[in-house]
Amino acid sequence: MKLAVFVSDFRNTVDTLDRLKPEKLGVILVGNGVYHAVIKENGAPSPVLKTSADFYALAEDLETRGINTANVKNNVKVISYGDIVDLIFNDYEKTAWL
Amino acid sequence: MKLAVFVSDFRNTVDTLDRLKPEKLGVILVGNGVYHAVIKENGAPSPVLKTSADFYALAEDLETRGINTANVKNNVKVISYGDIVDLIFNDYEKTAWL
Amino acid sequence: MGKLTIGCFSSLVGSMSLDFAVKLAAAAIDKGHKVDFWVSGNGTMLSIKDQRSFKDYSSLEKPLKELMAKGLNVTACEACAEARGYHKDITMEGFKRHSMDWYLASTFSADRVLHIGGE
Amino acid sequence: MGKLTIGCFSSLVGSMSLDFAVKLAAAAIDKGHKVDFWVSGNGTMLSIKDQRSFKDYSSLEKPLKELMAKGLNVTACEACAEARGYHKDITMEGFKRHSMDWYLASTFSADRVLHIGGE
Amino acid sequence: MATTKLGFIVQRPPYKSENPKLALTHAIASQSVEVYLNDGDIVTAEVAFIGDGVLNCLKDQKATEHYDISSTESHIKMSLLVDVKVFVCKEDLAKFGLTENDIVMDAEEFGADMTVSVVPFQEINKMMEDVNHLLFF
Amino acid sequence: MATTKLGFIVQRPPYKSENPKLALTHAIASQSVEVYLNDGDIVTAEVAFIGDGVLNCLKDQKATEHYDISSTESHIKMSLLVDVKVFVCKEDLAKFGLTENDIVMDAEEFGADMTVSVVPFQEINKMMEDVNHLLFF
Repeated sequence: MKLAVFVSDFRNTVDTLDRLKPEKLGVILVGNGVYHAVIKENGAPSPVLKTSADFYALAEDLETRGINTANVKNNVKVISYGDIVDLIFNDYEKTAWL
Repeated sequence: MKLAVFVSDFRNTVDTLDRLKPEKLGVILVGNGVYHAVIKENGAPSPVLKTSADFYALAEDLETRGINTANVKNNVKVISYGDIVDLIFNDYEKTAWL
Repeated sequence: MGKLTIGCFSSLVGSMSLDFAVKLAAAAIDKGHKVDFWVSGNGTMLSIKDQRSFKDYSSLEKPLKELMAKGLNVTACEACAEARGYHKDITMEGFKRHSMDWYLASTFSADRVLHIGGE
Repeated sequence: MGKLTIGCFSSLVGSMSLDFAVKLAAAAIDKGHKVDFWVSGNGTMLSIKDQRSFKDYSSLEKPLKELMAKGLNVTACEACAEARGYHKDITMEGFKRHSMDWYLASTFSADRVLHIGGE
Repeated sequence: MATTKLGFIVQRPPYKSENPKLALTHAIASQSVEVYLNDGDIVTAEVAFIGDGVLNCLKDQKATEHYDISSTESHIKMSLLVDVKVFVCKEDLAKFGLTENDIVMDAEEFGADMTVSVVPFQEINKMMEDVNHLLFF
Repeated sequence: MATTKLGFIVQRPPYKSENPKLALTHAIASQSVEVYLNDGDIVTAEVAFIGDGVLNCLKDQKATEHYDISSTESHIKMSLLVDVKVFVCKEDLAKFGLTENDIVMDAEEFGADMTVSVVPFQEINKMMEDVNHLLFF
């Protein structure tokens, strides 16, 4: 299964992400999930970024929160709404909004 | 300050409870906060119960969730809505809903 | 006897915060306290009249009317309601609508304030 | 071109989930996809007409109407709406109301489903 | 003649939000979806409770008595009655020290044949692979 | 002639819920509360951002550009303009690696004299002791 997971919260109340083992995993950070792309706590990047996956963060939602897209971690690709549409149609088969 | 703190979530997304240092602290478990009064995870009671405080859990909310009030931990007092009113008027000066 | 001001900012049907607030108001009134009840944000959903009562959803219109008859003072944030399309004509009878300063004014004479924010 | 079914169960004004869903629907339609949009639970708030536009609150009536003109198919869960007092007479024109099986039927022919649940 | 399979995954406890209940009511709606489809086409729903979601399955929920609303327990029973498959994650039950005795396992009193399946997470993962679309609650 | 002091504590990030913004709009409403009170009676509001709540204070929020809504940044500026005291927890800023350069510190462009105070949590605790009522968001 090729699965695109949407993370929309900064403080996850579910541990599902760690348990999913699809053949291909994409993590799309939207809403307050975009904080994972940039905020360090006590010097450490978000544990979400430790997942073995391709990472994306929505530019509009970064900027809405006062985050400069240039500050996003290297392994996270900054994308647009249009890119999300292409990702879920072309690169993944199923979606999961955690 | 005598402070009554309401905890209404099972998964806290704030760490405020640990940081409050009032002279007298009461923790009133309501809503999904009542799970802290009884649910163990991997054998360990909820970390919320480690706070130095008096603990209360709302009987109606325990029973709504299928929890027998007899199973609540010893250091948690099972109370009614009327008891909450008395607690906040008689035993505490301020309230905080975390 | 004292005065309790409750503010509730959470969303109705589904979340149980408004159910909690209404039951707590009832318990306080039963004990002879005066209660002011303010709803803001998604909590203004409470002010809509004629919500159909299904067994899947909590339905607070009836208990609320009983409490109003016993003196409960209940007010919705007008801007929060208007922004959601909850206009005056679909507001429950007796449910007041004011700007946010009403809530702050209510705390002035309150012995206790329970502000229900959260998520 | 494919078909995307979006289901949104979160609350409107305040949470940005519905804003997200509407913008994603717009992006998909711009790329030539067909979009079905289902709102349930507190998401049914989206269906109310004449929500006053304040700068503090997102106001989705205008973008939604533009998308409907471009073929967006948008439906609210009827029971969820009624339970909140959102009756037919305050529903936005063109916003359909059906029982939950409509959503499931929409997924039958969908190439992709994005179900926005969460909190 | 085609079948679309939906997987409903409930990962949060009941009552904080109505979503766990909406998961079950939407799954139950798979029974009446044919009116919108061509003859022989169907949509099936399977429901899995994982993580804190297993707390939805506790027995003896007194939601009607205290808050005059139906419980998630009664919705699980309704789902069984209309033959919706219901899975509960074995590891998550164990993590909370819960057993099959603590949770709804059947709806015999309504004449339901279907029972709840307590299964390892691996089987729920397999279900997720198997369905056409996933709906996480 | 009496004063009631309110302490608004914002502990969650912006935009997921509108509560952080409502905290600020309600605090600002302390300016117009006199219409309901006797001469000389007042209600004052102080606002403290703690924990993830400090993320509300980030500069250059483009909420209007992208979503056509006002930002929490603009609300903080409005609060300063009407002389509401605004505290930000120093330790929480540091935890996120943020400095005063990253957050709203004043509303000079609107002619506000008041500025944001970055203070240790201990001082926010003192504020909480000092006020008559607490409102946590």
